[in-house]
Amino acid sequence: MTAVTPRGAKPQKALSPRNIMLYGALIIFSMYYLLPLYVMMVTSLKDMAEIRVGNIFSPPVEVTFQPWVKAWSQACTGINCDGLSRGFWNSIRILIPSLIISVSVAALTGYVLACWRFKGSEVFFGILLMGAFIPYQVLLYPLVIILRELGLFGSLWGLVLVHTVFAMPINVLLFRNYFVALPEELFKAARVDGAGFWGIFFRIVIPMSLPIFVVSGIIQVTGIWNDFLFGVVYTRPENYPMTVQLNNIVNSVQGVKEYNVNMAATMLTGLVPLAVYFFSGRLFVRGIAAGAVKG
Amino acid sequence: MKKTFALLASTSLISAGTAALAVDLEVTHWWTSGGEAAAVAEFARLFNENTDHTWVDGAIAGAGGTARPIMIGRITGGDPMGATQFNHGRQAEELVEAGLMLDLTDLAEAEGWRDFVNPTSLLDSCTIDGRIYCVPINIHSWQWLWLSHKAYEDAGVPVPTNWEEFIEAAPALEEAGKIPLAMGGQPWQATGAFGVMAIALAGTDAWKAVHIDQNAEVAAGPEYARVFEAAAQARAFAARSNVQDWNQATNMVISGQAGGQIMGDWAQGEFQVAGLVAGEDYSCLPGLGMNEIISTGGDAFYFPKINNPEVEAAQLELASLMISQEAQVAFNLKKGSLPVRGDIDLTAANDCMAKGLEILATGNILPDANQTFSPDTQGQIEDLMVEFWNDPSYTAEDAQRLYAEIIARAD
Amino acid sequence: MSSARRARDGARPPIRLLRNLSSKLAAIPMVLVGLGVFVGGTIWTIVHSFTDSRLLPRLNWVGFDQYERLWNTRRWLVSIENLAVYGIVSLVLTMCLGFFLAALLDRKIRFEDTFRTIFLYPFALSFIVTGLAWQWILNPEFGIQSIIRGLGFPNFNFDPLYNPDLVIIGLLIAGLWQGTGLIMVIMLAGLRGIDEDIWKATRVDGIPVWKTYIVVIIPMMKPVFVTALVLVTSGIVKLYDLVVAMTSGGPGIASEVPAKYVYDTLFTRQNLGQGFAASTMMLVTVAIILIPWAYMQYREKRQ
Amino acid sequence: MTNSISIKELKLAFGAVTVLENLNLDVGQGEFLVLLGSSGCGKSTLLNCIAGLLDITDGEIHIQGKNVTWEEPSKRGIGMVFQSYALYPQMTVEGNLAFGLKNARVPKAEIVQRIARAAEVLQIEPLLKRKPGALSGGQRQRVAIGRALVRDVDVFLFDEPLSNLDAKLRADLRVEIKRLHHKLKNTMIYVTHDQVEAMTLADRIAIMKGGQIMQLAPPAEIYNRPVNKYVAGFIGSPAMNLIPGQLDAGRQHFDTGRGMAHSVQGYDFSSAPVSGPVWLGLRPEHVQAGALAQSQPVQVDAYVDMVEPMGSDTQVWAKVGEQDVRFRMDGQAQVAIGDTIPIGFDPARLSLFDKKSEARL
Repeated sequence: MTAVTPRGAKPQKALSPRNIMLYGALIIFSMYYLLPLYVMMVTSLKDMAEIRVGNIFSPPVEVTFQPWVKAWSQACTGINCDGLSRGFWNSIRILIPSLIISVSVAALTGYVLACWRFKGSEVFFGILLMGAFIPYQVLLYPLVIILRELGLFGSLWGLVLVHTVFAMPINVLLFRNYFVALPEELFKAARVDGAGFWGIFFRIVIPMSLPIFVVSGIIQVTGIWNDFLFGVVYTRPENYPMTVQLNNIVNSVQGVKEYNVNMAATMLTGLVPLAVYFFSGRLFVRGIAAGAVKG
Repeated sequence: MKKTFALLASTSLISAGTAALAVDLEVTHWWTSGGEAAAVAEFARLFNENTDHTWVDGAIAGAGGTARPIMIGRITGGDPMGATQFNHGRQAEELVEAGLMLDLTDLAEAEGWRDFVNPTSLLDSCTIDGRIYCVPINIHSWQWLWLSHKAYEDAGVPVPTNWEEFIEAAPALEEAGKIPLAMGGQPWQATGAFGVMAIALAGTDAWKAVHIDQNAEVAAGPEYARVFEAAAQARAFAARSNVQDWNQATNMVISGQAGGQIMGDWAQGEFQVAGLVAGEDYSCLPGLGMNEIISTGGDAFYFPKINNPEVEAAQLELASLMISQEAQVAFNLKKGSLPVRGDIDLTAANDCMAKGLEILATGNILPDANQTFSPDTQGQIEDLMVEFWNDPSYTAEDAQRLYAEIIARAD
Repeated sequence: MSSARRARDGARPPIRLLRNLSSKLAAIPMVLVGLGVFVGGTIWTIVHSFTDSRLLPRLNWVGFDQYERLWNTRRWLVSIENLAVYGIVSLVLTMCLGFFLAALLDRKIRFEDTFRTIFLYPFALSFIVTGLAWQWILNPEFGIQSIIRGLGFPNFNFDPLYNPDLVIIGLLIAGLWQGTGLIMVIMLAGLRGIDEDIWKATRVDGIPVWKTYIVVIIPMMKPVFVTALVLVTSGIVKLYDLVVAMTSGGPGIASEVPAKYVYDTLFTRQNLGQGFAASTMMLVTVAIILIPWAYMQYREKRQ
Repeated sequence: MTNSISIKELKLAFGAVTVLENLNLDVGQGEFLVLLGSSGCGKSTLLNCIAGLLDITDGEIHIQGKNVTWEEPSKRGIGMVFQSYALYPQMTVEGNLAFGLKNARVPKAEIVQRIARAAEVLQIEPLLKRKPGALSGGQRQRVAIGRALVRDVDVFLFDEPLSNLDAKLRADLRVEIKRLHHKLKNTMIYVTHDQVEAMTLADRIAIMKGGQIMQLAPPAEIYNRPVNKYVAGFIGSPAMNLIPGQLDAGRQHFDTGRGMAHSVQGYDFSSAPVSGPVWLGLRPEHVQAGALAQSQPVQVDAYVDMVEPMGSDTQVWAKVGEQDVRFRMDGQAQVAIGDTIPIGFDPARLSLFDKKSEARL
């Protein structure tokens, strides 16, 4: 067969009715999923005159990269006309510490809950899980107060803290489920070998947990990168992430809406998480199988 | 001129003689459309040129509804900006009461704001317990109907001169494939348009009874019934304008796709950016041509308290600059709004602006809804209006009944 | 598994609190977040929902006034109804579509990786991006409607974002587009966990494939469905960004949702008390869904 | 010389559930003790308590004369081998062996030396650079034993080490463990549910049930003189026939009341015999059938129900009266379903248990 290596029984004839239905369905659904990407792409490569007269599905008659250039470096918000570029670097500066801290905290907490339970740890876990269901809006205001009291409001670290807090429920759940499924005897062996809480974590557990770190990492990269609400509420304009900038550009209509620039900006904003998915999709599926399905 | 101004500003403000250190002053606002951005750039230019400080622009797109929560969050969260826009009125009331805003009274008295601010009611809405906390910077009046000459020429009917003619001409426009009334989908636009119709059709007294005395009986009465009927009519004429933002709607008028738009004078800036000439390419009818009046809404700047004398000095310099003659002229010409000073001569003002100034001079003024209602009441009215405008089966009677209920519990 | 001991003297039990000390130290973030933010923030919110706080929180009690007003507000009622409709439909469709796609991918097909990536990639995009893209496609002047009219069906109407009766469909199209990928991956992982022998057995027994899925496979995947259910439900309750990006609640108030009501009331309308009352009601709704589930889980553990 | 391991009044409870209670156990120096029982009997739990992997609720644990009740597992002087091998998958075999030594800050040169020695003993030198994933089950378990070996400790703990292996490997490695014990002469505690392992390896076997030790004795005694009905039924394959009936103490006569009755004269009563309901235990291999029955003190007739020829011997399911009795015959014996043949046995090799207390009479 191909490099895809499906398991089990041998494939049937290529054009059996079964296969026609199967691939037909797959292709129809693929069109639904690819349509927006296609429309965004072709629109971003047209100029406005062509957009006004043509239909949105037709490929560009004359390909122009001007919308991309404009979205990246010229689009205006108020009197700042430096496009998404500023937001891109802000997003990177927000993403890296938030990613590292939120994943580390979640992994460590999951490790405690899976391997070193103490009286009451399950109760706290329950509370944490409830947190996954609390609408963010409910906590926006209390968090303003908490950040104010900590003196972190408006700073990058305040935002990092917020991302860490809201990442905890679902990521801790993933890590805990994954760690619980690791063979218990490994922990016992390591303890007999004299490894303690941290020794086991760093030397035994982490090296075995690449898939779940990938899953958590991907969820966090997309979550943090795509966040709009926290970025806008808990930072100052000079720290605005790319999504906020995208929103600003899209909503700062000057005269007519420049759909091509909007689409280019939209695609630029989605580029980082998309790249992450395309490059680690396989690991993601594996990690999901290990972390989300069990327990 | 600039030099003298700067000198004057620095002597009058920094009395103790502390050397002014350069401060990066962050200013947040929600001016992001073409005309707005050009206007705010004037402030930034003057501030950077005339002082040692730097204007850090904190534009937040998506109108006041998006921007205000962020501003308030920052102020209450202990990370205040140097200065921030609010509308005239009650939006910042509680922030002032909580002691989060800088008291500008000394500056205002030293410069004699009360002598030149016109109308003085603008300064009153900055005043809480006798102290002044904000700088009014412009007057925006909602009371305009903008009309596209091109659209009416295409339809072969004369450009209307009042609301009644507008209604009469509407079918002709529809026949010509035009949308008689352009209307954005955002709630505040429906609410604003309704307010304009209320003043124009129900009359000043009824409007005052509802807005200032919060008289629910008047709101349920026959004068307002007329307004709701007219709104239902307007709704039908606006049914096909599938746009969200106000300036997209304005753009329909500019391009002649739509006959007219009820919108505040900020729309002026868009006509100007598009290179259209008032009186030739478009007309403007204050008070829908029925009741010529200017409502004195607009924007004011507040200066959150920052416990740093250097920043405070910079804030006061900015406050002083914003209300200065030079800045008022530069800003308002670009913005299409009216200046808050009675002592400047806007020779550069175009046809529509001049009309506004004239009405202002005659004293035919009313406060803005933002000044009379709390944001909460205003929000409830918006909910009602946006539903009414978008649902053709919603009757005028039902809407009026609910409107009266909101007025009855307004605060 | 149990605890790390710190005692120097192996003969004597260590102090209770110090047992498992590293673990307890490592749990501090969880305790702080759980108690400090989730519980603390929730209690704070509930307490203030009984006050007349406006722009700033203050403890001026007004009893149930805020709730009374809330349930007399048309926009809130519409929001609740929208969320219920959107929630149920999207829950059912997400699960069905997710499972269906996973089953297709599990049929030993070629290019599985490609198809899976296609179905999953929207999940990488934010709701803001999703909303903008679909807003553009569903725009009646440029999008599907105009294309189909151009193909010779001048009376074809499909403008869900401008039609109050259809706007939920517009949201669903975009929401499903964004959300089914993840559920598909979870379902696929579940399907892969099922023993190949089960398939052999059903083939020997001559049970048709579709029936095997319904009768044999789905019941075996209960834990997977529970995980998926939790993820989808928690996402639905928070539905906000998509609405803001696609419709801003319009046309009119036809696509308002509770989370947006909360946000608008809290921050734009500057009526904290009312906003907190609405968020408390959202919490209550979540609790009503969640408590039976948590109880079931607990009981299962006991057995 | 003190005991190698001494457990006093051990109690382990999780909340309201008591898992182990009043447990006392002494293990001599160099002794090979097997903890035997079916799953859930508490044998692994007890081993984990000894290892320090579970906090006990009450009692004391001494290893090599030192009270280690609250000591870290790594400081108890034990090595442990697990059922799933529990090798660290990301480390090489060498890394696995060195991990504990590094944690204990053993000098590098000595680590190398000890690994070399253990590898030699276990014949795993060629595997040292490989990762566990590249090893077979048998090899993995050798490495796991090696990991205990390099620790240079007095006590080895085995937690069902052979259960994951196939039958042949299991037998091989069993012999190897026995050889290892013979060579090293360490104290070993070995948990298993496999009675063959227990019988072949143990100096003494502790049979556990419900968190208690039922009988602690050398294998032969466990086999010949089980202290109660449970132990009797647990040890031996095929299992002992346990036949309910009445004991007449005076006549030393046993009667099922269902067609099987015979004398038990010659039975070695532990205490004065009392009449009443009893279980009679008769090991299948102690029954002589056919011609051989005549040599036995007690003889009855049996109706053959089912025959299982195994090659070396033949297992027969038969009825004595209405009572099922299972026994073995020589592999060459000619017997068919439906035959009635005489069977005989020696009451001295029987076991009698009180019906109520199930204790040996």
